[in-house]
Amino acid sequence: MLSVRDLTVTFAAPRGGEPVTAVSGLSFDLAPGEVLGLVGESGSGKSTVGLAVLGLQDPRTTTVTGSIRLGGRELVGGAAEPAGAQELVGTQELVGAQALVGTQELVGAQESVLRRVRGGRAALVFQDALTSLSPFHGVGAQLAEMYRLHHPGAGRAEARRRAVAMLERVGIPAARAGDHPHRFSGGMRQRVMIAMALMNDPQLLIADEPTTALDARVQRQVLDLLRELQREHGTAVLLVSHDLGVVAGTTDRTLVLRGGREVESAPTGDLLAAPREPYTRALVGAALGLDSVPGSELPTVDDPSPTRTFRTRGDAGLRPSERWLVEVDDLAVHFPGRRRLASPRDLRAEGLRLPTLRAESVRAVDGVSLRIAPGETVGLVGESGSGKSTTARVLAGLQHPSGGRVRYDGQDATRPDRELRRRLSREVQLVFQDPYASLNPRRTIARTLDTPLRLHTPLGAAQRRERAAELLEQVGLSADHLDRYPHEFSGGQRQRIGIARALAPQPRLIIADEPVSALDVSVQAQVLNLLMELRERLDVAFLFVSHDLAVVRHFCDRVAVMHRGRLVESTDRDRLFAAPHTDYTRELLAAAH
Amino acid sequence: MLSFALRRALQALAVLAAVSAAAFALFYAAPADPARAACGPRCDSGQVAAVRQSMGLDQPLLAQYADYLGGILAGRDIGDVDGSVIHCDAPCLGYSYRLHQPVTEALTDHLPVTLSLTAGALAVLLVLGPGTGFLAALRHGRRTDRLLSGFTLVGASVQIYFLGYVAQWALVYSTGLLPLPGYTPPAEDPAAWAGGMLLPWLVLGFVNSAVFARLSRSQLLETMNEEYVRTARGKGLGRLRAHLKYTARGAAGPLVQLLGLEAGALLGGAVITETVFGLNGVGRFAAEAVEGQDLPAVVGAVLLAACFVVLFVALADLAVAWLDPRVRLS
Amino acid sequence: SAGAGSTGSAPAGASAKETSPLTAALGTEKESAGPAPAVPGARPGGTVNVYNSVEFRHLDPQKVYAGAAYNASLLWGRQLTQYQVVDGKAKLVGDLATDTGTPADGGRTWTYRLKDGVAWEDGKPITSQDVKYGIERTFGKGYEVGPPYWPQWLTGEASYEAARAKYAGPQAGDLAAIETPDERTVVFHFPQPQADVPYMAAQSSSSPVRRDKDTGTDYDRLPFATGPYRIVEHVQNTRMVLERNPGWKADTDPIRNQYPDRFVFTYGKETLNINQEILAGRDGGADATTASDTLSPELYQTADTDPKARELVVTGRQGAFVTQLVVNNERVPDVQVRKALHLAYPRQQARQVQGGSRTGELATTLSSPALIDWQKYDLYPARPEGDPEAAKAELAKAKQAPGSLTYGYKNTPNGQRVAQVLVDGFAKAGITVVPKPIDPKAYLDEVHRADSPYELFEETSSVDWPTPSTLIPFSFDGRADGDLNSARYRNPAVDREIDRINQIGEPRAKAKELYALEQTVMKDVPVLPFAYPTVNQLRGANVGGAFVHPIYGTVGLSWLYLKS
Amino acid sequence: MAVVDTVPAPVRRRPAAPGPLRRLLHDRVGAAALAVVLLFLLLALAAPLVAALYGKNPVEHYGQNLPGLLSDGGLPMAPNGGISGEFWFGLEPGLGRDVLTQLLYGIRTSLLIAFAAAVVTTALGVLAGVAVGYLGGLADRAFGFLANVLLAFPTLLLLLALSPVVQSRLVDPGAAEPEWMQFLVLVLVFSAFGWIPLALSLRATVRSLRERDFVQSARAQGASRFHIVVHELLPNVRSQLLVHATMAVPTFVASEAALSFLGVGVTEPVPDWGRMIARGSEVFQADPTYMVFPGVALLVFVLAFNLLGDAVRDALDPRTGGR
Ligand SMILES: Nc1ncnc2c1ncn2[C@@H]1O[C@H](COP(=O)(O)OP(=O)(O)OP(=O)(O)O)[C@@H](O)[C@H]1O
Ligand SMILES: Nc1ncnc2c1ncn2[C@@H]1O[C@H](COP(=O)(O)OP(=O)(O)OP(=O)(O)O)[C@@H](O)[C@H]1O
Ligand SMILES: [Mg+2]
Ligand SMILES: [Mg+2]
Repeated sequence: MLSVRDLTVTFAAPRGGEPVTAVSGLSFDLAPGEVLGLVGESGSGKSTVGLAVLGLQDPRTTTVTGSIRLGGRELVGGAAEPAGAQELVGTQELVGAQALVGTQELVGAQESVLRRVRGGRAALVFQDALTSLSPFHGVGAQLAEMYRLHHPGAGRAEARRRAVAMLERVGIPAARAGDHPHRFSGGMRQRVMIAMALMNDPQLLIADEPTTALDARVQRQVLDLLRELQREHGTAVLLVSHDLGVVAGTTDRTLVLRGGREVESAPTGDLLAAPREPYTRALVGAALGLDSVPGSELPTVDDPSPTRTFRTRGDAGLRPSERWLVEVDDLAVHFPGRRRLASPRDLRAEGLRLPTLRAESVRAVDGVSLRIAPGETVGLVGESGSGKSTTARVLAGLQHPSGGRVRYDGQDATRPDRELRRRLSREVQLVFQDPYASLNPRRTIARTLDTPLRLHTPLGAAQRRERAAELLEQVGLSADHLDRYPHEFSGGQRQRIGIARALAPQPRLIIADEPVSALDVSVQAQVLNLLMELRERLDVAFLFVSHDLAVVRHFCDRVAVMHRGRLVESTDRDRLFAAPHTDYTRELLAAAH
Repeated sequence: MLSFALRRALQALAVLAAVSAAAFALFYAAPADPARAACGPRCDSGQVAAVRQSMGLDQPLLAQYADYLGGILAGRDIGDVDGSVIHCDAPCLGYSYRLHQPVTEALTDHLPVTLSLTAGALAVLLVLGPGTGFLAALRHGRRTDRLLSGFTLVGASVQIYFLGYVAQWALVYSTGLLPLPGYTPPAEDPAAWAGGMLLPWLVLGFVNSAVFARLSRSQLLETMNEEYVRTARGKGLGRLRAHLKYTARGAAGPLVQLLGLEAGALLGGAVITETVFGLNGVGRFAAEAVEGQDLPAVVGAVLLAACFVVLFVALADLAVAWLDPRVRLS
Repeated sequence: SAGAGSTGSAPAGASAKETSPLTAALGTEKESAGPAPAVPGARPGGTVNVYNSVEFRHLDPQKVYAGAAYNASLLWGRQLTQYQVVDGKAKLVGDLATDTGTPADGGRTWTYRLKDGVAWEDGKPITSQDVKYGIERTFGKGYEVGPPYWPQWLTGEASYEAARAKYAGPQAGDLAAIETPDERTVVFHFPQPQADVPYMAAQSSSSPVRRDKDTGTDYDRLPFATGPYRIVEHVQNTRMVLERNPGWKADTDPIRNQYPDRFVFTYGKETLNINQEILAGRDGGADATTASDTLSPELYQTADTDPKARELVVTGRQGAFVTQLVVNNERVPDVQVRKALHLAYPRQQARQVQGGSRTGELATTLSSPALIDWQKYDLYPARPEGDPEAAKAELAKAKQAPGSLTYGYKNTPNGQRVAQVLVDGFAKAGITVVPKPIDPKAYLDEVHRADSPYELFEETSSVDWPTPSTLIPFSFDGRADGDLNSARYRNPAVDREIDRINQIGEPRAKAKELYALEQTVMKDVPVLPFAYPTVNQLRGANVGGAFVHPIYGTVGLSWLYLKS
Repeated sequence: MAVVDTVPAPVRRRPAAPGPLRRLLHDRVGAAALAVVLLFLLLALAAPLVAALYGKNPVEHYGQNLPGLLSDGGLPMAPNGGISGEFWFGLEPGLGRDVLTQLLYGIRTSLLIAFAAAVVTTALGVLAGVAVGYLGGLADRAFGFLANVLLAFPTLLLLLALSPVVQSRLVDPGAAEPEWMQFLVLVLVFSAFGWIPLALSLRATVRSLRERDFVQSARAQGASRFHIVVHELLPNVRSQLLVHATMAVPTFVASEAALSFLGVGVTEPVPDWGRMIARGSEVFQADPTYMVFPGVALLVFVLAFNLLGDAVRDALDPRTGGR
């Protein structure tokens, strides 16, 4: 189905520096109906492979060599085109494709060829869902377009119907098909991306971290959907993921990448059971299960068997002589919905005669009460779209609540005065769910990190730069990255930059919205270790939004569960995992196992 | 959206009131004496005073302004130079002593010319401006890009009276390639209308297109690198279509804003174009009114122009909000 | 001679020389009888297009007070007297009246008789009451814009205001000073002798107006016709259509012809466009003429080099205008200094930047060659390019050096260039001139106002009719204010002389005395004559009979015909 | 990134930072454009020197004072606008001044005014547009009002009405209006109106930017509004700004010429391109040469300036790499 030979992808020197070779000499094959897992640490080139297959990198800055063949049958005499730098777009040659019926060389292929392949025979789920959806068009329309592009005969209504049906299959209600992406939660956007990729029943699906923002239940639902498609249409799937659980449950074979090179490739079962390479072994070892010792230092690739255990707060709640750091009472956030003409039926129901414009508001958060003590870590879990990010944004002061009260350190934080606002901005930091969107595309990382340091620390310019470098190293990046721009990073790297930024002013409360969702297990462990260390050293409190129950269990003192904008449960970690109160929580837990 | 429109309408009224007040004050405070102009060079000061009185210019400025506003809302009676009284109907912008005509009527006489001119010029401008800008952005850095940019830049660096004059000379008077510039009502003879306006359209559109070409080029280049454009291409959209549908939409905000401005300004400020091509539109009317110190006509023309600017700027605001759903109307 | 008839191709400047070409002498009763002398080669029919960049300010006959409008209004309006033009020479003859008027009582009483068969456009006869009513209107409110002479003369008051205080127009009742003993006779009674009544009777303000057709303000848009054409459509600032007037009889009119079927006036086109359209002859351009727009400077070269274009230029003297550099005599009281300025004045260069000799002939006199019995004189011969040495010599004789002189000019590109010429030219004679631009609209107010700070400024002056009566007595009367006497020339002897001459009732005798007085004034060099301006206008290739009217200074419309 | 930034970079640069300047110089067209613009600036500065070497000055009326150069109507007698060994670029019709020196000194006038106005309008437009777009609310409404009033007011008519007032009020009657005053008035007038289009279009952009997460993130960190406007928003509107700024210069040169035409621009005898072009269009048919020099000079300058703008834009955009 897909045959990649000797693939090398090099990014041109950003502003004169060394060219970055993101993938070098990679070869693999993918048979119809097969699912290949692509794992590896963040920044190892996984997304780059996916984009290269469809020829979507900027041809002016990217050099792709090697051969990528897409076809329905076995390759004949598959001698790859001798590796030579070829521009992806604009080159006229069509390497050997004519000879092979249904087989196409994609490296250096003509734009028209690629166009037919993209979205039709091969579809791609992009990693960053927010920035990858057009902010100007409704999601339904974006899906319908995908269908019509590859079914020229189809009418608008037909495309629309299919789009809505597909959205429902990934769990997005038909009524919201007309909404624009910025009105959706992170997980919902990700599901939109998936739905879009599945519109045309592609033969090859490249799914780049498709489920990072999804809670276990929805994740399972989506993966089931993938599997179903694969059965029906024999779709081959290249699944990029760092979640070894997902890889184990979904893929037939797994390929481990590190630094753009293949480390190991084997059937998934074998690989996970008996990894050959030390790196793989470490990676597998780093995977977190629901049986870890909470608060213990996690194994990473560099340090596969740590011993240390971080001090946790132990009992959740207030110690004497303390007051709550954050008190949230009856918080509500309603978004005005799209106005539409009320249907005759609704009107009749309400006894109205004239057609009226009605806006059904979205109750994103509806009466949430929450407390966080100093130094305490509260996990916020719940299904996608249940209002976690919205709650987090309110606490960070970015969203005006429609009702309720937020107190910080005893003071009313919904209407902070100057003094309090200053304090809040230093002591409360937010890690955004969408890392790329939260980075200014026109500022280097150095400058992005410099802002909080300049605002909240007395350091001089040179010291700040040093500190920024230090922060980057703490999250597993290097000082070399300082002068790069956000678009030059991988998804996980961006997420780590977001974390580094939040750590910069040494806050008392970090509101972290899915901070490790895009990180491979090893880096995730590294970041969690860092956070736990900080917590121990500096007594930082966390509101930790995550759908990954294993992480929550390991990291949090107390867990709050949200469902449809309401807080359905808020208990001690151990109690929750041992004996969940509500059906909903039980369901969540069940899905995770 | 509805409340936005309402608020915009209120704001527009306030703007118009402010503009009319400013126009009134400025033009009435200028050193040239309209009564003297109306009277002629041989008048002695006594005669001028008599004229001034009959034109109502001896009243305090505020009283004159109040009368004026009242006239717009409810119509009013105006004393003519000979002491007789003329009634001027509701949107009364005063009475032109120079033309012996209510200003409103005079303006409506000239408006179709200016409307035709502007509409056509805008069409040309849209093709030449964003059109070439788009092509240039697509061919970024190549020869097409440079050529197109250069072409529109020529427009930016020539002045309309020069280009208009040379173009008329070359295309109309010496070679007869194009019909004489002039205005025929489109209802009368559409072909003659288009023929007579062709050259003014082309010249006005061309001269004003450069800024659009360049702005759209840079905006497009900016937006081309957005992730969602990549997604669109990942769907199998061709480069051109992806850019048309996604990039262009993302880049359109500032352009639309500028276009609104330009449309308003073209309507209100077509003085030079109309002069160059001998079109008898509102712009020329205004210039002549200034020349003839016909204050009611000047203020009326200014107000009309202001209406257009306000209208188009508001439309542009609406369009921007419609183009980008993330923008909140406030 | 000025306005060289229908060929219209006489080169500029060559036509008007030395003595007056004009015989604006008074015609006899026989000469006043119609019909007008036929224009050679003329044929009836067709539509003449008249292009005019701006609308005429007034059409109401009692408000019209400008050469081009006088000229155009001949098409639809008639007066008591009017100028008959043959071969470019004008002669004043009776128009509605049987002759140019009969004086009695040493010029205090003037009698006019109306011709038989003169009628309004609706066919009703024109009566003496109509004439009287028309002249009464000049007293009325709103008619300040017209000439003040009838009110001043009929009441004997020096100022228009005072005259109106005595009689305030037709609304105030009957004006006793005009008698209408019968339908056909008009008798004017003046408190003082008036010599210029025949000329005043030719002015538009002497047109009859019928009381029942007086629409007040609207009369300024649609006057009721007495001439060969009537106005059938008039959209202000846009278009005006004239058709033959059925009420007009050719044999009553010794002045006007009625060749074309229609005249269509188009307003609102820029001068340059008008001229180019006429030159190109497209879309009616061949059948067109301008009414007041002159040849654009942009086209001078074409008109000089392209023989086809040169054909179409109609050239002639611009009425009785004289352009002069006015010296503010209050600020420059020393005759010697003024004389030095006169000698140093770089007239030729100043004319060169404006287009050269095509624009006019350099002047030496205060009066224009267009006046009757005019004689050229040159009291202080000066070199056209300026004579710095002579000027310096003159300055040496001055009691005090002039310091720096402020030159106020209209802020137009042309004005700026002339200013540069003057600064440069006077500097050679050691005179510092500081140029000060003035907003063109405020120019006259600014240079005329009492405490005007300018020592030098340009002005174009004209008399109201081709006798010197309105020249020295108006512009150099020390008792008049800056509006009239812009040079602020004060000479009691001259003032006394003016009063004496004003008592003379016989036109030619009066003119003779005034020319003598002019030279007395010119001895003091109150102003520096610059040029007698020339007009260059275009007519379409198919238009015949075009010449510059010797009195009104623009192409006469009443003599035009279409060649085919 | 370093060259255009208005704020001092807080971080030590890498020693060999291949800044935008180097990227710019690598771009052949950009480098050429830069050279042309610099050449013009140099010529403007060195105008007196060049004129002295050439032996003419811009104010003397050679054509009028020396016989045989101009015709009775003021046109140069020699072909091609009077170009000769003596007068390299010919003579001005009418006054007969030397075209080359006029052109040289004209660079000073035109460019000084245009640059000054461009700088002021760009600064005002950026501050107003970005600030107001970000702040929204009351500031936005107030700005919208002001902008609409100013825009609705036809500049040309205003100028015609006002410039005499300025002249009569501010200038002593006995003295000529000083050059700097004319300059100042023009710059002020251009500035008063010129900033609005830029401000409006920036406001539109910023309105959509301000809802983005990266701005929100800066807000959450307690960044001041100033910081957000200058450091977060400005870099994202830079190319828009550049377009406006580079377009402003030729526009102002042209407007200034139009104003000279209406008698409210720079008056004689200050040499000025705009006025030269205006005069050139008057005598175009008779003496096309006179039009050619200022016309071509302006065209070359405008082209170079805009190409430079393009090149700078490209050099500044981190996402479009080297070609
Ligand atoms: N600007 C908005 N306008 C309208 N609805 C919105 C807006 N922002 C969020 N919502 C809606 O509010 C609900 C909660 O969104 P939120 O982002 O808080 O979810 P979440 O719990 O973070 O989900 P996820 O895990 O998928 O990120 C969703 O239904 C979402 O569609
Ligand atoms: N446009 C670019 N210019 C320069 N370097 C780039 C660019 N895009 C990606 N890179 C670099 O290439 C490497 C591989 O990136 P890629 O996005 O493929 O990683 P990934 O495996 O998908 O990681 P993640 O799991 O974090 O998403 C990274 O080190 C990244 O910094
Ligand atoms: Mg990735
Ligand atoms: Mg979320």
